[in-house]
Amino acid sequence: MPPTAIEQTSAHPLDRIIRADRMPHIWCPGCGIGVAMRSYATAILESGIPEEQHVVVSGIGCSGRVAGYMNIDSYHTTHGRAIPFALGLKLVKPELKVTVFSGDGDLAAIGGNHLIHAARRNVDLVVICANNFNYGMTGGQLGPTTPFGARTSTTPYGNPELPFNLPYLLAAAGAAFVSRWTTLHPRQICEDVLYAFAKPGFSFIEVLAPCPVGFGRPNRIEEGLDEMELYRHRCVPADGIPLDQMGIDLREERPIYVGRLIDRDLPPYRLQVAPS
Amino acid sequence: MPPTAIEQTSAHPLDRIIRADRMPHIWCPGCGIGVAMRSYATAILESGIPEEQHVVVSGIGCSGRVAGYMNIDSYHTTHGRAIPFALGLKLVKPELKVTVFSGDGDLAAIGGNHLIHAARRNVDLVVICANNFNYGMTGGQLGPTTPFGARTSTTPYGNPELPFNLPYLLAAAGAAFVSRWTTLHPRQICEDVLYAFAKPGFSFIEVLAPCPVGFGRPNRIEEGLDEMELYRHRCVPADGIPLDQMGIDLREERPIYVGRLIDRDLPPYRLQVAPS
Amino acid sequence: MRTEIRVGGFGGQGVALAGYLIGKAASLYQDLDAVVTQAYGPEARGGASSADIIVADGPIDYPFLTRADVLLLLSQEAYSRYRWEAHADAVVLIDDGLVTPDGGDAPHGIRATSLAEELGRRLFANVVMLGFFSRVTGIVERATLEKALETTVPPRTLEMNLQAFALGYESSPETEPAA
Amino acid sequence: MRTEIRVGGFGGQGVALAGYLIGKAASLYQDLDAVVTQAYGPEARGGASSADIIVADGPIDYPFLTRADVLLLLSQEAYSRYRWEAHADAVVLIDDGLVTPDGGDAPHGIRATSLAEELGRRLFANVVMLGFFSRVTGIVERATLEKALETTVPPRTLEMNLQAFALGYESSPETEPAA
Amino acid sequence: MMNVFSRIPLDLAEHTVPRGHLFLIRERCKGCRMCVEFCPRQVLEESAEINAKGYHIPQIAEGRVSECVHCQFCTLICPEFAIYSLEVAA
Amino acid sequence: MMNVFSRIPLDLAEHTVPRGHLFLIRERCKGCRMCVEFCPRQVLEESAEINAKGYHIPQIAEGRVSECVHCQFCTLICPEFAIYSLEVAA
Amino acid sequence: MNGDQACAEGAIAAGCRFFAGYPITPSTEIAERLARRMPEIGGAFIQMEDELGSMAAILGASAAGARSMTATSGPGFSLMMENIGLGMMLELPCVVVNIQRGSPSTGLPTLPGQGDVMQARWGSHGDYGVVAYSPASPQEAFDLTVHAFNVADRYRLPVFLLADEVIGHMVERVIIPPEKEIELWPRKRPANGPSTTFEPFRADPDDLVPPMVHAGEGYRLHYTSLTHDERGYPEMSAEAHQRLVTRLVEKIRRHTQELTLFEASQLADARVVVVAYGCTARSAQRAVREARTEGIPAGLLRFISLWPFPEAVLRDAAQGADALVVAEMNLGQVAREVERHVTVPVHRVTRAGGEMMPPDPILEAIRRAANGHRADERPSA
Amino acid sequence: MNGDQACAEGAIAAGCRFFAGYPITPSTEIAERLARRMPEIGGAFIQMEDELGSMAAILGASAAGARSMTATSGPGFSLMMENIGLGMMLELPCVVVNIQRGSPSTGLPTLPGQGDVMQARWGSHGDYGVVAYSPASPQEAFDLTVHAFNVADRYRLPVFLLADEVIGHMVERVIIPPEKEIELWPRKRPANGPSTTFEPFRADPDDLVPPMVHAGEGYRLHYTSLTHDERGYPEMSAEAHQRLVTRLVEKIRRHTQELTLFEASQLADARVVVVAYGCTARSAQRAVREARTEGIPAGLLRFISLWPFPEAVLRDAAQGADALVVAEMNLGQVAREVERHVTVPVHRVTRAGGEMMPPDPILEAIRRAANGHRADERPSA
Ligand SMILES: Cc1ncc(C[n+]2csc(CCOP(=O)(O)OP(=O)(O)O)c2C)c(N)n1
Ligand SMILES: Cc1ncc(C[n+]2csc(CCOP(=O)(O)OP(=O)(O)O)c2C)c(N)n1
Ligand code: SF4
Ligand code: SF4
Ligand code: SF4
Ligand code: SF4
Ligand code: SF4
Ligand code: SF4
Ligand SMILES: [Mg+2]
Ligand SMILES: [Mg+2]
Repeated sequence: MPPTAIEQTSAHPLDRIIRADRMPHIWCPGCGIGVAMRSYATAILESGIPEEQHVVVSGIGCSGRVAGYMNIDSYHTTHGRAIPFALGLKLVKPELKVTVFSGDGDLAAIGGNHLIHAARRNVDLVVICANNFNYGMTGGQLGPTTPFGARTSTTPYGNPELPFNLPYLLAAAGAAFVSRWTTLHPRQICEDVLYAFAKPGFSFIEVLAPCPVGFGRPNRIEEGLDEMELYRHRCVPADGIPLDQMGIDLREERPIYVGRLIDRDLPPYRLQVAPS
Repeated sequence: MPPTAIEQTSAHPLDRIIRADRMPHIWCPGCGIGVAMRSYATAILESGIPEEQHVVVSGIGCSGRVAGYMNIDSYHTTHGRAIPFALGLKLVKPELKVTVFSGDGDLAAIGGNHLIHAARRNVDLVVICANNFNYGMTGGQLGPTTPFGARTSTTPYGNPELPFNLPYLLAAAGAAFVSRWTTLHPRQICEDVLYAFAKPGFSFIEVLAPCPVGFGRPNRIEEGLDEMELYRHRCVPADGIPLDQMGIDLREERPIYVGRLIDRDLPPYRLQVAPS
Repeated sequence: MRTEIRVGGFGGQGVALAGYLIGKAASLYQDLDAVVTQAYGPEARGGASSADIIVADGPIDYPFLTRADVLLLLSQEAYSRYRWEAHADAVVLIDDGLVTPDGGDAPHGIRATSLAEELGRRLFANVVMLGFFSRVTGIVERATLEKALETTVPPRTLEMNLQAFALGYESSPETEPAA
Repeated sequence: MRTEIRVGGFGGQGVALAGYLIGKAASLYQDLDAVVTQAYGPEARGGASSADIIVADGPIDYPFLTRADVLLLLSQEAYSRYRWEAHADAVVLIDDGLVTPDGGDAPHGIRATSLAEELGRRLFANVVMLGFFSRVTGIVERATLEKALETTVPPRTLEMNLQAFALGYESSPETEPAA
Repeated sequence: MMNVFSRIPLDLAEHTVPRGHLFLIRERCKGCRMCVEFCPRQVLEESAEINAKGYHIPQIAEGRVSECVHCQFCTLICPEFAIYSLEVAA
Repeated sequence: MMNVFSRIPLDLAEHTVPRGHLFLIRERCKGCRMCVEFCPRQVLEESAEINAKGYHIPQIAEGRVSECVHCQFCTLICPEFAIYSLEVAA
Repeated sequence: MNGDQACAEGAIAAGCRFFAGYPITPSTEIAERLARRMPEIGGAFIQMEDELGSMAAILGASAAGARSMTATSGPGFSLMMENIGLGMMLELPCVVVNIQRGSPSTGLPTLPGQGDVMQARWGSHGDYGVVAYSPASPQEAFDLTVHAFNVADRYRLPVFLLADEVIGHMVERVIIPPEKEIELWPRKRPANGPSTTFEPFRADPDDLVPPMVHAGEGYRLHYTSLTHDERGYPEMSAEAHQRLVTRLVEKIRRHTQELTLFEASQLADARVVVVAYGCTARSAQRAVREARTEGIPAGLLRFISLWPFPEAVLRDAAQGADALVVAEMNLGQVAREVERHVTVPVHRVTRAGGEMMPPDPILEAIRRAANGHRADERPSA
Repeated sequence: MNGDQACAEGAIAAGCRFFAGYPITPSTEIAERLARRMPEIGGAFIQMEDELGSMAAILGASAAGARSMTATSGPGFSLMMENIGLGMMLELPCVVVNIQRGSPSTGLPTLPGQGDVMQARWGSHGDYGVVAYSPASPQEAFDLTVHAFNVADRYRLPVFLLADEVIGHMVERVIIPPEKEIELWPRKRPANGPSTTFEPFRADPDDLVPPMVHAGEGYRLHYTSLTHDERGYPEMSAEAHQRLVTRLVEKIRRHTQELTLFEASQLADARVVVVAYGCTARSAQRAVREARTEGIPAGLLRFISLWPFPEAVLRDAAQGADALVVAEMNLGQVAREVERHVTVPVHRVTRAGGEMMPPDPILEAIRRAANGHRADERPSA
């Protein structure tokens, strides 16, 4: 049998939960954000919680465009402020499942303060962070997760800064649940989002995602596919590895730990109530 | 012999390093900030580094007034921005010893993002944080270190938020040196400031300090002295205690761990240099 | 009728509360209008502190003191600062345990802080002073000030507050001898 | 003399670079003034992309296209979007591997992307197109465009760039048969 | 170094194998080849054909049309919501 | 629970004991009593005297004037830069 | 009750059930009172990590359907500017209180100023319409807070209460009317439920305000801070931008009359009209009274709304006057607006702040104006 | 070279050796170029965690003695407002570049606007003087960046370069003069070394600018964002505040003439004067040329400096004219200033942004103005 064309169609099973009228999205070929988003979309459908009860809030960035593509109540706010916006929304309507979907720069650079304070308060939010090791949207600059020595458009001689180890930071700040996966793990992302939906308090799910245009090319990871291969070869389950070892380094010999990293019961944030 | 009056004088041995013309300072009776400041002042004198080479940068708060009382080059900036201001200054004149002296609210609430990013970059700064568990300056509100359940003017029914464990947070963010003392430990503070002066990279020294007016009174620690007694009874050396146990809790049975908590060699921040 | 009253002292002496109580008594429990304003020291506690009350029988436009008619002074600093800004014939009340009046001045003195200390808490010096003020000036009545205390202070401290007030009200309103 | 040139395609095709090279060649290496402007898609890559070059023999005020005299089109989308905004008699150059012209239109075609792919990197389609543009229009000369390449592209890619340019320049400038 | 990804095919092997039928929304595809590379059954390959945006869309490799086990990994890994498989009634 | 503060007096005991003479900048004192409470030799006590701001300043307790060992803890712990001891030539 | 507390009570009376703030003198008492009060009435009080977060949080709360508020002073107001712009763009009703102190920068934290009037108008990037009210007493702080919520909901934007430290900290009798006497305007809401044709940013042509949809109501709406079309979808075009931005400005400008609040006293025969607002108006009131006792026919136009600029009432008031006196605790921010709209000489009485402007300099300016002195040339750079 | 890159090269030519920034379209190319260039010349490039940090860092760098700069666009400019106020208060020279895009909020990130003109003047709380320049070509972006540093150092304040996306991204020939031909004004420094009587905030009465002392020079100086006296010590009094704030405003206002830059073309006989700036001035130039070919005596007054407002040159230019046309890519921000200073009709040509204003609407306004049409009433709220 010769090669066969795949049957063409114009609709996708997820079209009811994504804004199909806005497809194709703006993301580059090989970009991982779409995979992270579909994992979230799938979790919504599998959650058993009506779609009308789900809200997604994003900041600004390529990852921040997710809010614009999800066919649920969705807010595309300002750079770095998705978490406090989501917090206000959630406290007023605690019955809603409020998820923040945004990028490493949005959440951990300009939005870093809200991130650690929301984790500290243990507010009942699910935060999905698409970590592509750079600022994709603005053209591939240094971000707070860019590995030491990596090249970006603002570190042409190699990054002189050490990156955040996000799970460790979130653990220290007070998050109840932290996990890390890559876009090679769509099922696990979906599972952990589902788990986070059910878990009271602050959940943080880091999804490593290729950004071939911004991060990949300057660092000789030409295609999204190449970064996926890298994940395939270097991802290792984190079981038992201490949190301070979770940093990601580009050097070949270092593993990338993935899995559920923190899962603990801390009192979730409750508004003050006057004794009656 | 009957009680004797202490010999009166009008000058103090430290008057050359403090702005004696501005004494008495604005701090309340029993406030601990003065003790933390004098420990820093002593360290400057003992450092062997000429006083002209020392710079202090503060944010806004009672603790932030330290910059105004030190008789060295001193900058009293905006609330939360002492660290990036100091960073700019330091990068331009690396030969200066730049210390940031500010409060828990200034550094860890509004300034939290700069704090974690400066630690991540491991910029060569010494940060002294006078942690009095509240916002003293504005009259005793909730701060990011206010213990769970504590009363402040904005948590009249008890604090519903969990506080930061600052040493743990700083460790996760990337600081090279972290220690914690109280105002009962002026010698140790001085020693650790001296140590931090000599240590490349980011040092963070947390000094627990009584704020009887803001934090003490609503929490039945009426006087500065009472909080000092509490330190006397509950401070315990941190040796071997894991960082995630360093949180401070008001409940009687919990110890307050003090000592050098992190001391590690990480590459300190260096500006990018073009290969020649 | 517009009477301008200033209470002066340092932070922690309850100057603001004293001012508030006068204003509350006048505007809520007597048929007067009143405005209370307060001079803050630096943002923190511990600096100089004062509270001004304007009491009038009609709407008050400019809410600040132009020149005090009555002074309640709880510290030397307050005395030096405010005494001579006030009308020369102003009614001046001082804590004469803390304030030494200038030569030629003859304020009404009461050892408010010592009396409060005897009562057990020096923090009540302000309330002692209030009693004294009511007695000496009569601008605000004992009953309304006591009502203001009742509706303002924490219930568990009310008793002691009323005692402090009585101490001030009942002490003899002697004038300090002009030194 | 004011000539308005538009290069259109999608992100990643090097549209901006092509525009830049034309402008640089004209303004630095020929006795012309030039302005290059660029239409960004959304902030990210991957959307539609275009670059406009105004070439003139004197100062340029309004720096944008009013109506294109020359078009270099690297995608169908760009063709549909820009072709009929341009002068009807504009010189239209297309990558005819990617663009199917409308009925009645007779642009100059070259299989730029295929040629670049044959050379080893489809990314060089833009440079193939540049060569073709120089040959067909003569507005900017081969020598100055090559000089612009030399001073712009990373040295290690210069050789391949010059080959791509030559491929475009030397291919026969045939007009597409009007379909 | 234990490979996390390898779990997926491993698990699959233990089930009775279903069959899938593939669909593609041609104009959404950006030719990233994720589906091609990560199909555990090598069902897909890049075609020579390009869509309106100039991307090479995938096709079913020679002789592999019935190899699809409806594992849906192509569906999950396609960043474009472009390709998916539906289970074929056995 | 080991008490960190207790280190200070412990160390001191091992040295030959010097003597200190105390000084006070009266108008700086805010009567916080830190010097009084934390002097390891109970040299100080609160006096009845108050300064211009109304604070009770410390004084040397009955019979303790020569007990000062110049450990300087009062100097270190005074938040007001108000009290200090100087070593008396032995 | 002081002005801060009155403002807090006003919020509660207006049905505000979400407050997010960050302490700052002289606004802190608002937060402190609401920290105590909100939990009593089932509302939310949260102290955020900074003012950026406070502003974002009240927008989120608004999006969920609550009446929400924050309170700050100059430095915090500056920090809120980006997210105030977000509120304008997403058209999320809420109230932002600024108890002004001595500015710029940290300035005089405990002392009054009125230096943020122009900032309230222009502090965030780009063009958008603004509504701001300025109370002259604690009672008015209460009343205007209620009104600000009403206006915010009717016109869908963050509304500013621009008070000053004098009003915030001054204690005066405040009468809180019984609940049923407080007029509350409903938020503008869509007539019909979710449907595929519903466009959340399609404004009614008569008032230019789109009805508002909240999270969790089944509309599956999208709000974006990018320029958007009537569906709420991003649209990167000059046309969409022109349409949207013009509407954001026009929906306020067009309602200037409805939004204007002022108090005129003794204007009928006034030859010298004093314009003032906030605490300064109280001194102006006294200066006018004293001028009258001197036989000068002075009057007072007190602006209660500052934005949209009350130009019509200003022009009316200036009609019969020989001169205007504008008194304010900044270096002439409202005066420069006044100058745009009148032709008679404008005498500026300015103070940088730090203490309430006393009546004297205003009285003197009235005298100068009455004697036909030229207004001082003080072009503002 | 595009305008962004030209600006970066201008900074280097001006001796700027410290850049702290945060990427934002359309200013990012400035950061990217300096990331490459600074390390080549021993300067500092640092990408901060946000714009709050960027602004604070360049102030610290300035305090240490460096010429320092940051670059951003509307959203980041809003975030910088608090620390811009700090720079004004501490009188720390530096340059803040805003490459304007479509505003408000996230708006149109990749498309041009000129909507931040009033924000540049009033964006931080309180009163202070402001200097802003607006380039109309990449070459001018280079030249004005150099000039902005000079002005910053002479008058001790953060100076704004208010460019727009068109200029930032437009590629044109830029000539960089040899180093020795670039005029650099020195920062104003004290005549003598440290002494006990030196007062760091004592201004020279002739220019109102205090000489500047840097960290590490032995002065043991204190800088505070609180209101301060001449020693730099906090002073919480209305008098000190009045003295300080008035000086901050006056030191700029008084030098309006020296700070004003403009280009007049064909004004001598112009009956219709077009006022424009930045990219819009290029379209205005063409419109004027076309009007002339139609026989309309039009001329162009191009503002190069926007703040302090060039009122004198405006009045001069308006002298012989029958009408003014103000063209800008916002809803009339400079037009409202123009209206304050002239009596002839002012025709506004406004666009919210999203694409460069083409010459046509300007030409039409010129025609209308020439035919004596009334200016459209468009009172700005
Ligand atoms: C206040 C502000 N500063 C800067 C920007 C420009 N900006 C937009 S997205 C972005 C970075 C996004 O990075 P990240 O969150 O990692 O998302 P990615 O694009 O990588 O998915 C920046 C700096 C902005 N929009 N607003
Ligand atoms: C932008 C801004 N927000 C708020 C304030 C008000 N403010 C001044 S100091 C302070 C808190 C200080 O707390 P902390 O740093 O812990 O110092 P402390 O007074 O407790 O020593 C606040 C909220 C301010 N000055 N600027
Ligand atoms: S720039 Fe990077 S993150 Fe953004 S769409 Fe492209 S690949 Fe994805
Ligand atoms: S309020 Fe607290 S921190 Fe501030 S001076 Fe008083 S005791 Fe110290
Ligand atoms: S469903 Fe699985 S087996 Fe079938 S094509 Fe997709 S990835 Fe391959
Ligand atoms: S994964 Fe999707 S976008 Fe990528 S090649 Fe396959 S079908 Fe196309
Ligand atoms: S020096 Fe030591 S012993 Fe002497 S008084 Fe002070 S604390 Fe006591
Ligand atoms: S420690 Fe200092 S301030 Fe406190 S009582 Fe002693 S001398 Fe006075
Ligand atoms: Mg990213
Ligand atoms: Mg504190």
